[in-house]
Amino acid sequence: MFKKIFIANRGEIALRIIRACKELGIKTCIGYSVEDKDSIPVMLADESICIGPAQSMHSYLNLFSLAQAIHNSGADAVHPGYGFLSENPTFVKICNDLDVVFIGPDEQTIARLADKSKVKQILKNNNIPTIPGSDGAVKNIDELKSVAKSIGYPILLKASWGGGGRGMRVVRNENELINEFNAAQSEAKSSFGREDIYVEKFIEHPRHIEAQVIGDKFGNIVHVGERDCTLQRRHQKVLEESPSPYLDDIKRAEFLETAVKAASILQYWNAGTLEFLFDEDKNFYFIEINTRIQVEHPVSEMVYDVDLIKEQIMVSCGYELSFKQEELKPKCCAIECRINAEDSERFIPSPGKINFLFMPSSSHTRIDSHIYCGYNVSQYYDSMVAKLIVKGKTREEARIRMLNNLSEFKIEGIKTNIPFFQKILNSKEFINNTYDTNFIDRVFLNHPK
Amino acid sequence: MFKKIFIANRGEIALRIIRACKELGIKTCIGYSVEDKDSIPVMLADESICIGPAQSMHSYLNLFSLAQAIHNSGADAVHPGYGFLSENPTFVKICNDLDVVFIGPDEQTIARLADKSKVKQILKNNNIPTIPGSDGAVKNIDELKSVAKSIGYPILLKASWGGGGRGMRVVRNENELINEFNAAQSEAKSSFGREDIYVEKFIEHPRHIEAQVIGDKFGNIVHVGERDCTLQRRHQKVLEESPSPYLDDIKRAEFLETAVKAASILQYWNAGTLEFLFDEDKNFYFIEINTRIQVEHPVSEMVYDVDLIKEQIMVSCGYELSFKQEELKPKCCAIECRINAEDSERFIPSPGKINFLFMPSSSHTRIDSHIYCGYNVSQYYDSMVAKLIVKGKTREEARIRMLNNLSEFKIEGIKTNIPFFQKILNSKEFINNTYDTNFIDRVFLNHPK
Amino acid sequence: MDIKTLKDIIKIVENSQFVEFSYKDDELEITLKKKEAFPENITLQDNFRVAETAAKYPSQTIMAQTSQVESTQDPNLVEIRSPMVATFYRAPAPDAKPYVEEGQKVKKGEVLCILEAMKIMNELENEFDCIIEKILVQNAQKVEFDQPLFLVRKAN
Amino acid sequence: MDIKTLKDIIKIVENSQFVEFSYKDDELEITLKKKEAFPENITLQDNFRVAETAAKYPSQTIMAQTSQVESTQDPNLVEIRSPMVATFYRAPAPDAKPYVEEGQKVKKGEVLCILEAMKIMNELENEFDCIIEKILVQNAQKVEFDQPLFLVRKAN
Repeated sequence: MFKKIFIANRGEIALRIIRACKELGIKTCIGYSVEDKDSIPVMLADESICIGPAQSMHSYLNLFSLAQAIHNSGADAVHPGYGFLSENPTFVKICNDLDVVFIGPDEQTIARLADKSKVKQILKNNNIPTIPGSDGAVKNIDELKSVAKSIGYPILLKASWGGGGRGMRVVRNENELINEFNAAQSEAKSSFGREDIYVEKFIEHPRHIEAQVIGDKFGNIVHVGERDCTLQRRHQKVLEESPSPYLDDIKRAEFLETAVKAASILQYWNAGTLEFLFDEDKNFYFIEINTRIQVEHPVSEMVYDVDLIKEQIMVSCGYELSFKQEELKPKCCAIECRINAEDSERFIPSPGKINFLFMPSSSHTRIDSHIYCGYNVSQYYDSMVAKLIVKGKTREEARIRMLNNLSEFKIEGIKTNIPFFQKILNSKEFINNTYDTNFIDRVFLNHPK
Repeated sequence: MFKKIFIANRGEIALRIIRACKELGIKTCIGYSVEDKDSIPVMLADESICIGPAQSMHSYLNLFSLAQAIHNSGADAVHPGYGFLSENPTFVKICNDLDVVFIGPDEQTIARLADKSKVKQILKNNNIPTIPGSDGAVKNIDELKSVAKSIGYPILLKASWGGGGRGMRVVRNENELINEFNAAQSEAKSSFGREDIYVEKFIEHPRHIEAQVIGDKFGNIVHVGERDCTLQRRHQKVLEESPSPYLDDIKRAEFLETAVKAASILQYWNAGTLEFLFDEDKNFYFIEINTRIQVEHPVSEMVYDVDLIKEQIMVSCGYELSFKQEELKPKCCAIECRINAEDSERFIPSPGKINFLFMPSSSHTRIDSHIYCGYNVSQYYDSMVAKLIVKGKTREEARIRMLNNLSEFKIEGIKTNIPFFQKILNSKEFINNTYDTNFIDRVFLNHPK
Repeated sequence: MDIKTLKDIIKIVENSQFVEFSYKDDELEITLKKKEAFPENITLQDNFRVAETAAKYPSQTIMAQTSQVESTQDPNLVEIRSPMVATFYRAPAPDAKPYVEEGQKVKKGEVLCILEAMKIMNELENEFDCIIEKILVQNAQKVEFDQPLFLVRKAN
Repeated sequence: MDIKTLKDIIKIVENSQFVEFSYKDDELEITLKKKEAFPENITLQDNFRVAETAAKYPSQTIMAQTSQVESTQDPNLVEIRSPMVATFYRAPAPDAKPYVEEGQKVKKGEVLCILEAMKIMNELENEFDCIIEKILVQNAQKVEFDQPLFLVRKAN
């Protein structure tokens, strides 16, 4: 097993990694920015190295500084968490050059799967359902037009190298096509450095459901169930749950089997997530694969009673998976709310110092959070301050418990989206499970769909 | 179901009751002392009524004030928690007179079981093993001497109306007998108002193991496993765990069966605990029955995945038990540490204002606590500030996780016994399970056994 | 002023409870600040009041207990608080006229109201001569321990 | 007031619990403050220093960056901090003599030390004329971003 893991991340996921390492008896060293000097992860890690100033570009995204810090730390492995450099092939290469294990898939795998349109192509050729669209990036306006015609409007323009919903545009008829395409290209160029755009059939009222997979170096790969991430605000996940209330057991089995098959086709290993869209007839289409641990991983951990971070560390170290597919059974229903430091009406970030804090606790509650009373929520980083995960024997029990837990969650000094979650969890659409990915934008923000 | 429950308690158990009520959709009204004005239970209860000044005698133990408050609240039930008036027959009677349900056994049952020596007598006559000793209180010195002779030294002098270990004295030979007896009588008189003393065989190196039972009004009664409370400091429980590592499955089954039989003989219903001592040959002897929910109940809740407070409320309301004995199976190992605001070297209380607080959290952690950063730990009440309960697939996994959780538990402004727990959990005696009820006093306090 | 005087002042202030002291001359100006004068001591004051109340309570007297109003400087303006959980009645009977009205002068020992608890009618006696500035609760209202009932001005 | 008197006053205040003392004469004005009279803003100062450092960093200069020492009032006493995670070397080679010694005068533009990061030897240049008061890290020691390397006194 590893002796010391260097944590190239911050906040709750850094804390989560420290906890997993403690259970495995592995020492930790965290690289932190000056802004995070007084953070809980820095307090709880065995060692810490300041890697730069507050701005991520010069600290958490600073390959040069991180490389030296990893070297100085004497760590034999690096956990990138999510975001930042977690899917950056260059960072993986640097780790390799330093003779340090990058906890995640290998450099080639990450590079291979970074090209979303190529991945789609491979799966399509292997009879994994994908959304009808262009074969990879469209070369020119003519190809664009013909593809659009063949699959029919509305269509979606996506950046080949994009992610997180940025650089995505819906086009409803040919008149809008060229302007939107040019806009998408320039946005992609500025956001991701490459202007490649590919085309997809736009699905009305879709559900966003993803499959958690994890595999080892010996070709063993299993799924740890699905997560329903349909509740999004501007393509950003807001609330996740598992199992998905949208699927019956037959459809669920078919879906998860397909996801594992897709992962095998892509020769994927380590922890990963395959994202799919479901249309109103419950046909599902592959969108993309994420080659990292995800924010919402605790939902699956609650439902299947596994520790994905520990498992990720062990398979990266060369161990076989500690469980077989048939040993994994859903034990409950779990819901996660992403508590953000933001105005719950207009969703603008609300950084500042927390001057009162009380968090719920119970046998069925888990909170992944790095905040404390007196902690200053920085404007430099993501506004998520806590992940509140609650389980119940049924979805309804979990929903009620989540509402009770939210009513106990007292935080002063910053605004949070807790009131927003209370509205959602009490909405008939959520209770009756009759919502799609546009639900929040449509109902709560009154945005044109 | 009840409409509103009045909570006649404070601190973490008041919060625990509020949480149970929220899940059952029952409103809550808490009676609080001026000292507890800014406490979390007062913040989270639907209503609150100030019942008196800081001193318990004039607030939480003030029958007159509580009676009026219960009346004013319009509640249809009262939860007494543990301690305070939870086992006071007069309080139960007052509730009855107010036409309010006391959540616990009925007045007669509590009164009947308050006389410890009488209870022992009944069980003895029904072939439940009890510790050899006097039949009830000893009338005089002569009886005392003859009993002592017949059962042999060392013997234990106990107050018939006592509890919590107070008024207990070990006598190792006849020379000490009379002095100790007189001392015990006067202590009993001052502590419990009655000077009755009964005699018991003193067991060397005993293990303290108790059985959790719960029954309804229809004669259904089940056990929810055992709790090993052997780790005590001056007869005060410090750490509890379930299942007991001292018992193999055959002995466990025999013990729990006996406990349920004893409860039936005593016609007991509602939540209760039967305490036993185990000698070095694993013979067990009944000591006493507690007719309330206990501090350490979460340990059993974690292991058996039940909610004892909810169940207690439901059976008190007249419902049948929601589970049968055969449905209750231990699912894991759980350990509870009672985090107290006290110096961990000399165990003197350390009240004061908490100015920094960070508590651990995970899927296998539960914390029952009412404290927050800025909260003032009052010198007027019990020094317990948090119950940290951790589970694992094995006892060793639970032990490691407890140590990891304790290392994450950061609290400043008051001293706590966390360092003390770290010593205990790392001691070879705890790891190898070779300790008795005197372990802490002997090893950590160097008191004469 | 000479060094000796200054020394004395410093010693005096240091050994005092004052955490801030300033003195200005000509148009004489003195400021003395105690710890309590600074934020975060609200609870402290609270506990103090509690203790005071507690000290009074055990005697089970039904004499009105008072505490100074925090929001004002006026030392004569005090609150008369309830010594028990009860129901508040302004008059001895539903049809009778109230014991006191706002603006009324009340002598020490006169009855202010009735506090009914557990079927017992407790007459709340006035502790000192005063004027009723405001009656803070409604007739037949349920009151809790330590709840302000009357705002009164002490007569000197 | 003569220097002797002033010394006395200073001694008295120094040995007292007062953290602030001011004295004005003619229209005499005295102020004495104990530390309780101040809010705690250590963290605030910290954040300030952080911001300042951050502002400097993006330029990626390997010019030494400095920040004033908190513990002292002396505006000329400053810390030179590491602009990168690196290994600190006092000399260009193991056998060579150190660039600077404590007590030495150093001109603007002179090399203070070498910061080795990713096999690259970065010479840390001095920003202003100063005297090396103290070298705060050992030769070949691993240093983190923003870590104080030298305590120097600005020459004016």
